[in-house]
Amino acid sequence: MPFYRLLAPVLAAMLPCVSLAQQDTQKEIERYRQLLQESNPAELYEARGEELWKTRRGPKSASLESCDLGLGPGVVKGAYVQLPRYFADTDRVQDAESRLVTCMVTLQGFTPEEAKRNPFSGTGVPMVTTDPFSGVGRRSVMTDIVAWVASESRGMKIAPRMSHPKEREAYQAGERLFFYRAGPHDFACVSCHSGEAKRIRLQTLPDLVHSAKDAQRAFGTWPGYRVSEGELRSMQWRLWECFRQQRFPELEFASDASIALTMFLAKRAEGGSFDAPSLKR
Amino acid sequence: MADPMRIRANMAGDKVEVRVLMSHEMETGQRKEPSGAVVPAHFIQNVTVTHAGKTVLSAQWGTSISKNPFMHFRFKGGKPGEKVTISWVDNKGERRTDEVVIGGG
Amino acid sequence: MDIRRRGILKAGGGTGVLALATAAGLLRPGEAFAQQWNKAAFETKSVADTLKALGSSGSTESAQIQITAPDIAENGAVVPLTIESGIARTQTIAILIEKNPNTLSANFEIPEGTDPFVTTRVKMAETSNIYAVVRADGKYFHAVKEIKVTLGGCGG
Amino acid sequence: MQLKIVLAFALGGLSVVGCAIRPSDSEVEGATARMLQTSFKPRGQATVDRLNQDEVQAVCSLYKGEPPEAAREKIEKAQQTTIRYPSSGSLLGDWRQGERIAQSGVGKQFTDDPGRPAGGGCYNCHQLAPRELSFGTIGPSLYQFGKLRGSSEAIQKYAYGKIYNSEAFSACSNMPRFGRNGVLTEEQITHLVALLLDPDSPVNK
Repeated sequence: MPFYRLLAPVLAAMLPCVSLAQQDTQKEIERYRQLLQESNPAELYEARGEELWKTRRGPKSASLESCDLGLGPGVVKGAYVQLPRYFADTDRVQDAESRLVTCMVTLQGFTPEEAKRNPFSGTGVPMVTTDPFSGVGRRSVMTDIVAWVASESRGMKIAPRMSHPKEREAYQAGERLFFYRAGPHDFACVSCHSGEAKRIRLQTLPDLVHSAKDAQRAFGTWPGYRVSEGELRSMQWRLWECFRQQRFPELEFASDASIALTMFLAKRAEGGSFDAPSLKR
Repeated sequence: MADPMRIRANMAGDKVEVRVLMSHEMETGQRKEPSGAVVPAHFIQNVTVTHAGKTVLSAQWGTSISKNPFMHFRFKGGKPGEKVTISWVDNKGERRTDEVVIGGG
Repeated sequence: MDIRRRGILKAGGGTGVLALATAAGLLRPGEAFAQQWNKAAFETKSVADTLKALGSSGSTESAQIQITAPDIAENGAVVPLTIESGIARTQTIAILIEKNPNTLSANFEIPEGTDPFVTTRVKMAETSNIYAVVRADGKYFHAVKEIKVTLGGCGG
Repeated sequence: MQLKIVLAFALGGLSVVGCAIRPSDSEVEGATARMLQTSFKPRGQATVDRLNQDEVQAVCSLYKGEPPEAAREKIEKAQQTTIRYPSSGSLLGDWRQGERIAQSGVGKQFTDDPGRPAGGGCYNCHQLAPRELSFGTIGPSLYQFGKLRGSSEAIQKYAYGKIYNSEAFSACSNMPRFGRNGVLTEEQITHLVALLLDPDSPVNK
């Protein structure tokens, strides 16, 4: 546990001394976020990701430069905002991560297990202390590449496709998963993500059911560099972490459920501006 | 080897505005792994910025500079097309030097 | 706090060896800081001890030093800070965080021709005063600002 | 592994999505069930049987949290019968322990130690003691809960029952069934009741 986390209870106890109204707290936290916008460490991940995309790796010693992310081999610009989508060669709907797994397997000769082994980068400030994906300073090739691929859609409109029957099926299954209650806490995604300006503690939650604006801002800001963890986090990680807190079993990286939910969220966010990789609390 | 820095140097009036982002863990030495083992301190100690053979900024840092450090400052005397060089060295002796060409305003 | 009300920080006797050497012109500033790291100063655990280790016998509060930072930081792991000195012949800008395990966070050497201005990001263990300590023409001045640290999240 | 989701979504032949475009609802149901089976793996205390829904979970999923009146009544009635009151008698525990349980959000996650008691995470969603500024708003503010209602036996029973099994009072509530689902012990719940009702509790200051 880092030293600045050990003091959490102390801090909580100190808060009453803060003679600030809740509104002022929110205003100053907004200012804090503004000041951070001057520079986003996500850039460091994007730069590594671009390098990795061009690096010959794997048993076939090949780069990912001919990987087809949906717009043709090697086209990265604008690809992320049209994912997830149906790919004929795999006969599957795939998001950015699962498609990168496919390319690592077909182009570079990795096994699917190897390609999926280290999906999330290590946590500088571990929220999940026994996360096998994380170790101090452990990097994730997958996270770096996704950061770069996402950055190549920055400023574009979120435009998921919905023409293939499997794309519609993924969307509809994703919607059902969003409302699927289970586990010892009876939680579903919707438990927290419905209702205007709801908060967990001080953290405002996007209303993904009723607000197109919230849905757009939520989808349009992942991946994001999380200040609290000192790491870049992807949409796959976001879902994995949500299900952990929902008390579900562990969501498999790049699994069909994760892709279906991503499809549902992308569709809810359609037309919004894609502003990722972003900077988050 | 350490990752490259991301450096931006641009003219702002008669001054060069420099923004640099470094890739470094900046471990405090006070954090523990889940196993209980202390993660050893690992942090940048010295940063030097030079332009035309002259030091335009130098710094000593402790462990409380944030992970993936960011720094922003301004100096006089640079022109577009000239180079700004930034170096750092950490407590394990690892070092990194990168340079960037000064851009227009 | 008495010391603050008077606007003066006392550092106690003694003068840091490094500061002496620099002041005496034995080392060029760039060289000194490129090759040396003031271990003693970075191990100090109070504002007074840090000042002493930096070579100051005391510091005067100055309205010409500006600390730009949020009043509340959402996360102590990353707190953005800008320090700007309006004091002529500013030579160094140091950042001290009173309640951190080690007080001194950074010390910037500002040669002539470089603005006495720097932005960086620091870690804060808890709500604390931040001191910006400026050495100008061999004398020490400071400004202070309190930053509150909150924590979010729900799994803990 | 058998999942009950297929049944859940087939209930009454109702469509969650409404207007049916290709693929058919039954295809989507099948796809969703298959995804649940293939996309989650057991880890620590979070075994895959957690994905199996009980009737409350299934009905609330089906109706997206807003069941029709008949289904609502059925749930509340059935869930009432699950509430177990402590054998020792008193429902009013120690509010100080209650405050700690309300602050703690750990428990039942695959990263949590199953040997350690879980928290209620009450502040995640509710305002309670006013000195805690970091509170959530998914649930209503409970500040002055006891001051406004007193601490009669009836109120104690209500508060205990609501924490034990919220579905018995409000079908498809977002609040976990802390007692019914074995998240909190009966004793822990009495401490939370004290946090809400004890005149000395900071909640009622």
